[in-house]
Amino acid sequence: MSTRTKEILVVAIVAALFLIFYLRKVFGAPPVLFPGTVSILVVSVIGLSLLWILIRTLAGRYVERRVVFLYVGIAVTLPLFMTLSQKVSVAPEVQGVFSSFEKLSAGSKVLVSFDYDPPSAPELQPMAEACLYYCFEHDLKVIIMGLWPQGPMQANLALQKVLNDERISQKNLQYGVDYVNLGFQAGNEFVIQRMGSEFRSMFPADFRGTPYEEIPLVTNIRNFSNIDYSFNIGSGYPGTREWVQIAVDRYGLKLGAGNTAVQTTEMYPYLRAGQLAGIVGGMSGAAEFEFLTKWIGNATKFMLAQSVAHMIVISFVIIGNVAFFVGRRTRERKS
Amino acid sequence: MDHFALWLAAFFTLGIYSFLYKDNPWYKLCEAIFVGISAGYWVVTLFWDNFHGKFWVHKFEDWWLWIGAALGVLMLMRLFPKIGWISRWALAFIVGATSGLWMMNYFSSNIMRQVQDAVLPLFGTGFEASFGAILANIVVAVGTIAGLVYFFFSKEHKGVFGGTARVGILFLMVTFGASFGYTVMGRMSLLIGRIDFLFSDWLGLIR
Amino acid sequence: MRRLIPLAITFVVGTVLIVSVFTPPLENIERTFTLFFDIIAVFAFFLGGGNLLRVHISKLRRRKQDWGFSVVTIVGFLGMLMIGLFKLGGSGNIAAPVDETGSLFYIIFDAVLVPLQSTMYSLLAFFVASASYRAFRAKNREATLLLIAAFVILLGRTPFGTMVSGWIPEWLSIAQIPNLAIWIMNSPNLAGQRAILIGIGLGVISMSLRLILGIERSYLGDDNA
Amino acid sequence: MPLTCPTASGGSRSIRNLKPLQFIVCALLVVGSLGQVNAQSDSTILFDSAMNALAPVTSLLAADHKYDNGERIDLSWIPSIDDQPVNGKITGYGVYRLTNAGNPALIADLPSGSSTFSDDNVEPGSDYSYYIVARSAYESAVSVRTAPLSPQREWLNLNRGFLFLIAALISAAVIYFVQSAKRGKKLFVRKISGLEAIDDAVGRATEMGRPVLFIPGIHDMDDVQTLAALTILGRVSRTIADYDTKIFMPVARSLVMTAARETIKASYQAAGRPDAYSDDMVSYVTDEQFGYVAAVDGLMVREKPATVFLLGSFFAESLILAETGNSVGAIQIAGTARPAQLPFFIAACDFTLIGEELFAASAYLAGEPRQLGSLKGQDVGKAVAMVVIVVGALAATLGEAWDISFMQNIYHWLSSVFSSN
Repeated sequence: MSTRTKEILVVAIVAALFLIFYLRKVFGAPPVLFPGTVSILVVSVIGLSLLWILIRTLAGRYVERRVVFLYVGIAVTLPLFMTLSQKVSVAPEVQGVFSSFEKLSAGSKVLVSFDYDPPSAPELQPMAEACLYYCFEHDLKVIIMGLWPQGPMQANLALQKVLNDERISQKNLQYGVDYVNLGFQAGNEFVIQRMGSEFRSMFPADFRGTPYEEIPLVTNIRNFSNIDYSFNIGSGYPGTREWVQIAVDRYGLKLGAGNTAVQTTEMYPYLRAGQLAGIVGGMSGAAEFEFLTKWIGNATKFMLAQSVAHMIVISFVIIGNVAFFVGRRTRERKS
Repeated sequence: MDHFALWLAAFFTLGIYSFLYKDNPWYKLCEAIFVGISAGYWVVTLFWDNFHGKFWVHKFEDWWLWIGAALGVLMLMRLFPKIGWISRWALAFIVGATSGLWMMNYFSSNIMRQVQDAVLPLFGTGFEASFGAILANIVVAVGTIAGLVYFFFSKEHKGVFGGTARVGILFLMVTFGASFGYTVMGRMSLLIGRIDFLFSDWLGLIR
Repeated sequence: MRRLIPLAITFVVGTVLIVSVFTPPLENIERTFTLFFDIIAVFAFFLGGGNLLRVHISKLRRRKQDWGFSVVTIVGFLGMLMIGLFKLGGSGNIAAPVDETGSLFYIIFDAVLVPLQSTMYSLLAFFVASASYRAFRAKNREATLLLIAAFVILLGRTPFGTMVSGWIPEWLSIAQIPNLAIWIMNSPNLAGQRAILIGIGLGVISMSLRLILGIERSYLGDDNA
Repeated sequence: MPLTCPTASGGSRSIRNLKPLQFIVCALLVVGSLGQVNAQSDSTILFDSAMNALAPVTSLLAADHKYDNGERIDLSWIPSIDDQPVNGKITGYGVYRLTNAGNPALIADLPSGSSTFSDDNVEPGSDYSYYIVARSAYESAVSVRTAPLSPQREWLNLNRGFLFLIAALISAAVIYFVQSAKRGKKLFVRKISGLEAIDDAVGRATEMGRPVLFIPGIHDMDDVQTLAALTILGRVSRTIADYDTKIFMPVARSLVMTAARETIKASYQAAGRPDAYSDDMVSYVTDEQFGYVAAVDGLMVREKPATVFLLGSFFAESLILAETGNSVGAIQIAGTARPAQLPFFIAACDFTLIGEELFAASAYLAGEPRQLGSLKGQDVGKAVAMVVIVVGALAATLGEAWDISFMQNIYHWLSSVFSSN
């Protein structure tokens, strides 16, 4: 069989599989989950095959980059099907965010700012969902806003998911009474600044166009002094830094932050200085937060994928170095 | 999402990933669509935002905007080979504006600001800094100086000077290695997002 | 003469912008010039878009290899252009922004461009892995440092880093990999970044001066053209 | 109203005519009176806030914002003594303005605790006076009104004096060395390996009969890095014209396309081969970042360039392009001034111009004395930066750790000089 025929065959088989899977979904079949033993088996197979690559490399047969691609793909895909329960040890900064939530009594008002867009969603969306779930479950009132244009849309996606959860849907929460989405407002840190004196000046209406004073939840909210706690989910500018510098430092808002992994280190100084109640950082932080809020969502699911992918990269760095030293030895022997 | 949009998105996603194996017609099709539609998208956006929003709307109250438009027309003169040289005036304007603007911006943000941040007491005020902090301060100071020495163009990298320059390269290498390692995790989560789309939103295989 | 006028324009415009930093009455000129630039860029698009069409039409006419894909590009480009310029398939309100939610322009952006963009972006995950595999090798002293720094940071960001270095006693906690990773980010990394930034600043000053003073004029073409 | 402040109204009325010294005296008075306020308030506050009407703000000062285009007036005041962090009565302040003695208009609402405001909606030539209304839940208290003041336009921003001096020093160094090189002074410039490799890289493409690919980043002409890339293109395309190699240059901006064509054409003319030039060498693809990347990646695997230049402003696409280029076996010479992307080029390319080297490249390649002179001028800038960092860090360390006031002065002076921007 020529390579071309083989390729066409593979594409055809994969396409057929996808079609079957899709029909399966359309007819309402449940998702697939590997049982624990299968998961362990899969991880061991991946590990052993890496070992095999290492041995091949020691023997002087190097892998090409498409093999690396394949491994990255596998490392990210297969863990999504797994149920390996990783031991969750909650970091103190995540606990800090959660403890502040725990201290709130029913009816407290929580401001959640969505300052990110879809590229950061894999890391941040789980935090948003867990936060909303916890608030709704404990009868906290949620006020949503965004300093990024696509933030409030991400909020709506999260709301949709959380509100459809059976634990929440039975509560029959009312828009405008139990939660509200004020939408996006351009102006970066100046929005926060103006909110310090008057929310309404920045959000004359919510994202649906309902005037501020007609929304029961917020009619009595004038500025930050009426907010009991705030959670900022941000991936850059404007984001956590601006919230800390203006809302926390000047107006005394109590703030917790959810950030991407890349951004987290920049925020630690604020945590140490006590300006932040805590930080939920990256996928691992999100997984810990999900564990605390008992909302087992995407971060817990994605966490394993990210760790495995990371380990794959580390393994290939090691294999690459082995390849280099083996290559040098053979070159030296030749000369 | 309805079926069509899901399949469309999946078609594009898999088409782009197929490039990792090798170039193929599927990828070429995705590429052709991507280029055509995105170029159209940008013309439209530029037209409404820049031409309409910044020029046409204000064309009467801000007369000087016509200078910009005139320069734009000069640019179009390239279409006529005889007087094509006149488009260089517009080019000259852009080059002058860019260099004048960025010269001072880079000067204050890259030089003044960085030098200001580098001038720090190594031991803290009244020796209050911890051993770790002192070590860190010294490393930062030495690294900055050595890095700058590496960039010297007009002196040969020999002797003590050359040694310092080599230390500078080492610092730069640590910088690059660290920044690279730092971004790996974020890049992985981008891929996880796409894979999750394929297997969860599209195929419904995972929760 | 053909050469002198452009050089004079560059000189005057550049100088005015530098002076404006120190002269409050001129401080708006930066914004004005940026506006000019945006307007010129729109005109230039006739050249760019025209070129895109020309390239693909000529491929089509000569029936060059893969000319079918050129048809797709042309159709996509012109289609998007029509939809956007005439606001086809929108709410019918001509004053509405072109990308209002629900308009055809927005739907195409959402259904075609967004998946393409994010998939292309996510290719980075694969390339980060293949580049690490190939580049992080202890070939010499510099490459070894690159490797060590990258490796420590990589390990420091996984639970594995805590596991392998957890035995290190508290008084040497700096040597624990997660702490070491943070230290590298905050110290040697900061030094390197700072040296690079200062260098860039000086490089820009020197190049801008060369351009403004007309020492560098390669972009202006030849005298006899 | 138990409190009076000596400068409350008198100071503000004549503020425009104050000489600097008087201004300082006035400011000291204000500060002094603040102390008095506190001293008195300790004993009177309970009485006052419980029994009396709301206290207005005091010491309201309006002053022209220094060194601007006459577009701003700064207000400052001492908050009402009823404005307390705990159990304060003040809910906020309203700032009112009278333009040319017209009717008062509310121009800002400020939260309790504020003590400054900048009005940047004023014009030179008009007179403005202000007063502030302190509000509680039930009542309000009006402050004294400031004397009419019109904002001044200054022609020089003296706040940026040091910025000017240091910029002038470095520019002068560059120009001095350019001039001295022009007069024939020999200048040494060290080797930059990425640039030494250009001739070989282009030669290799010629030998293999494969094209050269030049990517000038994805930004427009309003980014200096793009300009740097084009100046390098000027030299590279000269070599290409001499060797008669094929060059491909897909770009993401129309303006860059125009400028690049101009540049390459000039090189071909200079090489004496104007008819070998064609506009097809440079083509516009799309402005969209990843659409451009998709097209360039495709081009790389199809045309298999022997040499790839990645010079200019790059973002996330840096590694995608560099890895694809590497996979087709091209020699890659990269350079950018975006620190975040440098690691990826270092990892995936054969040669990388790091930051400053990108901007120095065209001068280095030109080899012309005047251009090389400018590089020497840059080094003076580096030397200045190094000296300041060393002296400053020493002075700061000696001053702060051993408490030597002379050193502390040097440290603070240097900090203030370099913060003028």
